[in-house]
Amino acid sequence: MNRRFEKRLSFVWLALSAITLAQLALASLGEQDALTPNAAVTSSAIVIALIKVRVVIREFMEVRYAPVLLCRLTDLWMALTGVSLLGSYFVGMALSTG
Amino acid sequence: MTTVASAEPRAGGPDERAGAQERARGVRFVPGQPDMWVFVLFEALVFTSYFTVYVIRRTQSPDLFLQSQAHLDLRVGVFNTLVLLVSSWAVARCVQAAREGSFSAALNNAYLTMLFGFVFLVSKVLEWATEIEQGFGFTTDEFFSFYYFLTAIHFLHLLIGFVVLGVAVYEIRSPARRSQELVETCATYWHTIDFFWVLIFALLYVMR
Amino acid sequence: MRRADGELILLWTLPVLGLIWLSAFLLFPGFVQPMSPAMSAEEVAAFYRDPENLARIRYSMILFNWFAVGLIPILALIVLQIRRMAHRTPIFSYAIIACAAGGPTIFLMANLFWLLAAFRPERDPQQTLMFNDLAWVTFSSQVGFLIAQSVILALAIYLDRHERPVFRPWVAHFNLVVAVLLIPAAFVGLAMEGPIAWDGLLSFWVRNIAIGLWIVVMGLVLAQAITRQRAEDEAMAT
Amino acid sequence: MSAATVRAVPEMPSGSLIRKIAWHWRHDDKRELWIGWWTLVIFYNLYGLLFFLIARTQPPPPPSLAPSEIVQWFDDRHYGLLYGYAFVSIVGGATAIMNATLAYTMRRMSVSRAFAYSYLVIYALATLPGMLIMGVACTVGAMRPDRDPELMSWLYDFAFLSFEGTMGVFLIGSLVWMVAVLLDENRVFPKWFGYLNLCNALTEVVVAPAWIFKRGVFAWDGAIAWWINMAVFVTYTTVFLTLLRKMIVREDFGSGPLPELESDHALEPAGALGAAR
Repeated sequence: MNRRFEKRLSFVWLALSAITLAQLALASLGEQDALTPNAAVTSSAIVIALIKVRVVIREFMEVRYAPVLLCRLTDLWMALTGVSLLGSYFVGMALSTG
Repeated sequence: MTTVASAEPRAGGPDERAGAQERARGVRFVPGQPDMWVFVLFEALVFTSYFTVYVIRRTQSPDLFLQSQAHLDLRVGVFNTLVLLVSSWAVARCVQAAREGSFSAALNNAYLTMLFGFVFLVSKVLEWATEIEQGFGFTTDEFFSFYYFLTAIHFLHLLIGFVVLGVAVYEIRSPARRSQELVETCATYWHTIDFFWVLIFALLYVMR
Repeated sequence: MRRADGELILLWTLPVLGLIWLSAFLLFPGFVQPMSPAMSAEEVAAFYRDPENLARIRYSMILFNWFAVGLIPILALIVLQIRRMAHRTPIFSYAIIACAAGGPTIFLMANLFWLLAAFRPERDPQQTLMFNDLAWVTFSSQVGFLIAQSVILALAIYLDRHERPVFRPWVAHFNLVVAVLLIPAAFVGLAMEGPIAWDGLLSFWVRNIAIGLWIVVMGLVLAQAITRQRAEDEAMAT
Repeated sequence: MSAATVRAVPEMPSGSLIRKIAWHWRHDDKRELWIGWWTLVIFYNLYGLLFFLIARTQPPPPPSLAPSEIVQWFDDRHYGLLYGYAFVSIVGGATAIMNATLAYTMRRMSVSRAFAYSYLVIYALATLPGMLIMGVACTVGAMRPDRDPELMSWLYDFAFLSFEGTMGVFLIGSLVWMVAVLLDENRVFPKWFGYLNLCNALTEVVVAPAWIFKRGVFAWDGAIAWWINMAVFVTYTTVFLTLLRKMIVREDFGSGPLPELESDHALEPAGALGAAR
């Protein structure tokens, strides 16, 4: 197998796993107030998830090497997801508390 | 638009070899059938809409959702994520090996993918069993309705993923078949399940 | 034994079916003088509770159940005749198969509701009334598949490019007339009395006579077509 | 399907629409397919008109209504229900020719006839839970507004649960079509349409909780069980009507691969990505 490519895949996997474990640490840091809504935790969770998704799409799914159109479409979807999740979170929270 | 199609390798035959040459020359290509990407993007939109409905409902009663969420074990979610990431890594290696013609390595990686997919299934079933034992069912409250709905629809995608991996194994096993395009198409499907889970994990286990 | 012989045997089930249908029709006390939708819940309940009626309702509906399914082989024969027509695609024969699956199922549902009403006549009159309504509405208003099979058959005949068509054009015209006669019955929900009500002239008498006539006429033209097919097969064989 | 006798075919007349239609009726080789296609298009439009505007049973009302509110609901749309479902039962049989046309696409593929036949029978049965049972229940409900409210409530549930909850036929039907399209080598439909069938099939699974919930997003009027599913279904239907039209234009009545259209060589993913958005 192509050594360079294989190394790259393994590195990507390590990075993704590290981020996931970091999320575990992050969440256990603020464990005592797990029962209060926390916009920072929520937005970082969503943003980190989208970064991970983008790495999977770019690297594992090889969109990095794909025609520009496909890169744009996947990015467009990620942007849409980010905006609608964060948007509905903040707007919804503002409406329900305000 | 035409760039997608013109670089698209047709299954088997001289076209595919041409595709491999293009790759070697660094020409941009769509991994697998471009058709599978229609599924990925369409299904991704459907999931985005499920997620959005979930977040909106959640903001309507944040306390209820947080209290119920506290009954989930974050470590299980992290374990699930890691397992699916390994399986994604294995299937990416499988594609790469098949591309280079080392089919036994490709086959081993495909089996590895299945193994980790199976570990995910088992851990999910165990997690559901624990929740149900503690008295948290599909109709317990709104959070658990969403929890079971999102994990179950993802589970269903994963079950279909085993059929898809079966196709990949079937292609790799016989020298008479070995359509690189189909192997890549199957891998694309599997990665899609992986990144859906990454989002579900963030929304069900981490978000506050 | 030639293929057409088996088809003739299937066709001869039609007179038997006709007999079943006629006896069931005469036996069911709600048909000879069709039940009015204007009857009150108590009247409907009394109708089912009358011991003489009750036995007749049950036996006639059991017969109707057989009759509905018995029509499927006849539709299959029509499918085979459509296959002999000069079309480019099997779409029309497929469509009649679809009607054969859908139509009798509707008839069976109506049948089921009548039998349910009769099974425990001691039920609350309101419930008996509801089952009775469901039965009559399903039976009368669900003419969709019957209309469709007539229209599709007519289309198939019009588009048959044979020099000697399998069915003559008048069969197609006849089918279209039948389809039109079935339409008013779809509106039974709108009237408690008058010609549209389910015991009325249009929804009951015209509709049912049209269906009966369709069965008789299609039986005769099918017999003619199959006999001709048999003669042609024989001529080819010798 | 014996071969048509060869006849001299006159030129298609220009001018009035009726003369053009008459020409197609007499001479167009694909007239059976076009009858099927137009039936599909007209039917789906009528279906939308009857269910959404005349009977007003879509978008669905909430399952959580009390019996007295259900009586009110039937009362509010009395004539809409009675006329709407009367028309539904008149045109309902048109599904036979529609499904026959779609089954024909599977017969034109390089796959076993089993696919076409299963599709045909599955969708012939789908007409009942898909609309006819609902029509009967709504007609019976509307025709006697003074009926016992408890029974009205039963009729209401019968109507909507039969309509929304019996998705097995559509689930298996979509899967049959998916497998046929993916196995086909005659290029009757592009492969992405096969995958789109899977998306549609999955939404038919998602509607299942409608049997369990009386309120919320999973109930029969919920954001997930109804609105998102409807959006997917409308996209799916629009896509297959477009593809079917293209298939009829390409049809050559042979048994090998269908010829490509000259105008849109290799544009397959373009349309697809457009539909996905």
